[in-house]
Amino acid sequence: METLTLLALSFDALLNLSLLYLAWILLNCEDLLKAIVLFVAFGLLMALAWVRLDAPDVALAEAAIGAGLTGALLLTALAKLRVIETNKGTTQQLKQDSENFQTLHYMTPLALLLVAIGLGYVVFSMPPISAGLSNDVATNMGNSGVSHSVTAVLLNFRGYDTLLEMFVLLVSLLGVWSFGSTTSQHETTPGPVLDTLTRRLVPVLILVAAYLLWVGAHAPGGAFQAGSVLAAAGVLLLLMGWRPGGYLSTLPFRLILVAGPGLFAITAALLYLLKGQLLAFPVEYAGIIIFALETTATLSIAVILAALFLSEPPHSDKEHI
Amino acid sequence: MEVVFKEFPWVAVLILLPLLGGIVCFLFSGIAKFTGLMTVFFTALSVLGLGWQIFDNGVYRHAVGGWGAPLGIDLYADGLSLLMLAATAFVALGVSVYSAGYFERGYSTRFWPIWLFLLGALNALFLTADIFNLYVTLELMGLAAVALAGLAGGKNALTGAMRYLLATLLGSLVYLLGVALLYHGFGTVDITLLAQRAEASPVIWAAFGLIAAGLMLKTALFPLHFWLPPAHGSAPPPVSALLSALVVKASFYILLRLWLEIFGPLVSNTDVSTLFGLLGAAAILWGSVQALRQTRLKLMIAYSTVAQIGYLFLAFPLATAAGVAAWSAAMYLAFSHALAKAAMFLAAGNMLRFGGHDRISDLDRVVQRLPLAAAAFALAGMSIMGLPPSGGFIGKWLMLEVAIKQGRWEIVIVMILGGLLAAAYIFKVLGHTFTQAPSPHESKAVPASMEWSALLLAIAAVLLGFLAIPVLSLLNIGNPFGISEVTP
Amino acid sequence: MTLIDYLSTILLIAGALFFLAGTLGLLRFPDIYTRLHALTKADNVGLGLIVIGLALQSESLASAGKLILIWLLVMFAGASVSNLIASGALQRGIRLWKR
Amino acid sequence: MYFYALIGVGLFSVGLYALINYAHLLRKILALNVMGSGIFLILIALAKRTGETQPDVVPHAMVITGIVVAVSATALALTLMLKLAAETGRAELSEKDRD
Repeated sequence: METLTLLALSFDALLNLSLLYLAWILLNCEDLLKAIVLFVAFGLLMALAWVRLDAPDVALAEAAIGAGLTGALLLTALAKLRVIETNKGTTQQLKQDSENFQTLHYMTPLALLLVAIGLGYVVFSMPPISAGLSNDVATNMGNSGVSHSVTAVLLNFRGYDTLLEMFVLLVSLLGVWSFGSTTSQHETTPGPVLDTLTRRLVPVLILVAAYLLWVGAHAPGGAFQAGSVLAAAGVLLLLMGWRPGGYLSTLPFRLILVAGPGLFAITAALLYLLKGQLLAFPVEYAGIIIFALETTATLSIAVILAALFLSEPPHSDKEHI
Repeated sequence: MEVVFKEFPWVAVLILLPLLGGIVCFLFSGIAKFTGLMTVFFTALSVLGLGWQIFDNGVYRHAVGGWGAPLGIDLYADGLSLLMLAATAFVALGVSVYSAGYFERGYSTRFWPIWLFLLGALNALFLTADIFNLYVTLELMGLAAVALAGLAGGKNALTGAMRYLLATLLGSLVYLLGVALLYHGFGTVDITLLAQRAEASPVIWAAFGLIAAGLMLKTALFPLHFWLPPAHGSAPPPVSALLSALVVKASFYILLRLWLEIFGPLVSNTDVSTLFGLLGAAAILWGSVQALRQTRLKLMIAYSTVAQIGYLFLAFPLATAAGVAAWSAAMYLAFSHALAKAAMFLAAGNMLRFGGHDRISDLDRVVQRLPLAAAAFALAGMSIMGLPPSGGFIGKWLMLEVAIKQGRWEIVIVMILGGLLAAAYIFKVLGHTFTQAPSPHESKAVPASMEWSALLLAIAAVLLGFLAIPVLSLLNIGNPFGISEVTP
Repeated sequence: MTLIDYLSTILLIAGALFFLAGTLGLLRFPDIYTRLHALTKADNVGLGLIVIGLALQSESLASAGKLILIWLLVMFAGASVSNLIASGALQRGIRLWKR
Repeated sequence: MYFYALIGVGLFSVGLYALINYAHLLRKILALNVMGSGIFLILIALAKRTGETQPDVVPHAMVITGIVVAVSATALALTLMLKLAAETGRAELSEKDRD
């Protein structure tokens, strides 16, 4: 037993140091492509850290969104940036931000070191045992409609946060669209390997997303994880060169985009009218309401994330002018 | 009938109506403008309803989902929230009517959904009693604000929006770290429970430092104001009005709320208040001098915002001895600044639309050719300078009174200097509106809705000066400033 | 320890050795193609051995099936991505290493 | 578990340093993401202090919310960066760009 604890401890120590080391290297290395690749590796190690900290839901979310989708977003952005730079004939090297604190050049690391030491002290000053809200969660689980505690917090106890968070996603997509197209669309024909990969993998991804959504009620998983896996299927299709084109501006597509946040907000309003309380799910129907909310949320999250990856605005302007 | 009004879920309407309205605008872009205007109108009416409700019944508390703090999220409305909601409603009405005329077709379909989501985020922010929920509303507000700031495109607007995005994201992250420390220190994210459980400790100090730093960055308090002038100066005028009038005030509101409820009583507050006061004074002087030096009208107004934010922070040192009076004065100023600054940006937008530029020295007889915009600018300027009988005058007068009573002459001097500098930069603009430019310019017609919305907001800012007693009594519902009162 | 425990220990250790060898290869081999070659050994064989070792320990057939599924998916994705990387490298004109 | 929280503090500081120090916007966006990860690590590591095997799950839900907010912000920031680069040719902010 003793050796096992020692093994676990040294594993934690190694993981911790690798995280910090990777973060340092990725932020300070010369090559941006390398930085992004290291960031994805960093995200995967973070997912490992979440597992070590008994947070499997967060690990799933991190692996799918934090490392996967963010990585894909960063890589395509870098590729587009390279195209822009080639067209404009500009090159960039690792450069200090001359505008920020030029005079404080040596002071900045020092000040940050002091901040870090102070924060570290504060972390250590926390009481060694604190139940947080775990007892409140445990007592109220029976009335939450689900048996998995993270889902209960996300969709029921603090469902209002999740309602607003869906709108954050939607606003970022509207923002991305309102800035307009970033590059000229260039169609790529996928090679046979990517083609096969996509054909085989997309159905599997859809299946995995459905599983994650369903399992969220009683085990790690849920709308955000399922939505991002489904979004990954969309990203693969987009990488294949599939372009939704006109679909993006059609009403059915827009309805899917807003279904998650919209249904959440309408549910909140209806429950207020019926029960006099925002988002107060009747205990006997809580499970089914949460499942309905999660299903629409999964679809919306998936489509929003994939659309963020595409980042091309729909051609709605042509349609209305 | 009266029962219906008193029991009606105004709070739910205030949060959900703009969010759902935004969705409708997004789905049916053909009716976006109409839906947007209706949504804003009914949201404003709901503020009236909520005001009636809490005037009769006292503070409003609602446990979302029926769980109640600490497990669930509580909504909370008192006089302070009501004042911020009212300012939001007034500015929202004015800016929406203006925007209906301002944005062309293509921009209009993009503007309305994002703006309504921003309105929903603001209302949700003023109504929550949960510091993590505040983080989510802050992010919703911040991303929507950035999207609007970059709406017009072009190098300056994009640079301003990018700078703004980096500042607002950094501010939210630092705030979130403070929230994380508070949660783990005291086991709750509910403001009222935190106030009961918190005690002076390293956790409180660190959390206060982080939350204050994050929110100061978002409020653009000197010297963390660097992002504000480019963002507010280069956004489309109605967006600048929203950003300057409401968005920076929202983060100030959070800072004030948390200071009053949690940190003020714990953090040995004379040093911190003095620091806030010093930064506020520096903001007033620096912002005003910079405003005076600007050659572009919108940048001048943006720097004026930096200065006017300084006044709000002057209340910190004054409040240690006279909490209610100092905070009432500051909030009165915040309210009248919201109206006046929105009016000023809209008037500047009219001049920009009219002449195709906003060079101050080139305003070319705006007073004759665009009298309503010039009048709006002058009336709003009255309130910014603090001339009687405007709302700005009442706010400054109340604050001066407190400062004189306490013998804080340095604050009195800074306030008077700030007023003089404001007079200088506003009269500089007004002077140029009378003079003729060397070569006459092409001019473009400005729709009446844009002219009148700017003017009505400016008139409201002046009329606010006559409403001191009812506004102050509404503000003190629920005694939001009571806790920081030091009993002798 | 039962026979099954011994068996899975051996499999796990063997799998870890393959990962070690693969990592060494990734770090020490001279060009991108040979590095890919080393990496796939770790992915396919190493992970396979570990998955079988763990599957022997699993409580139910379903969880053993999930483990096998992970292995299959990793092999499938690994093979495709290695191919993409290699063909990308060829397109960019990166030459094969010759002694 | 304090070690994980300390690493969280470290990530936050390293990210803040890079955010201030480097001019390239892509690096600033990476830095903000690293800072966010640091904060999430603090939130989750300290949630293990329940004294039981089951950690406090409320911070887990908060972090999932945070991760989604982070990806939204990243997407918006990247698009803004590309638009800016298309206008100015450089993915940087500089004082001289303003007129």
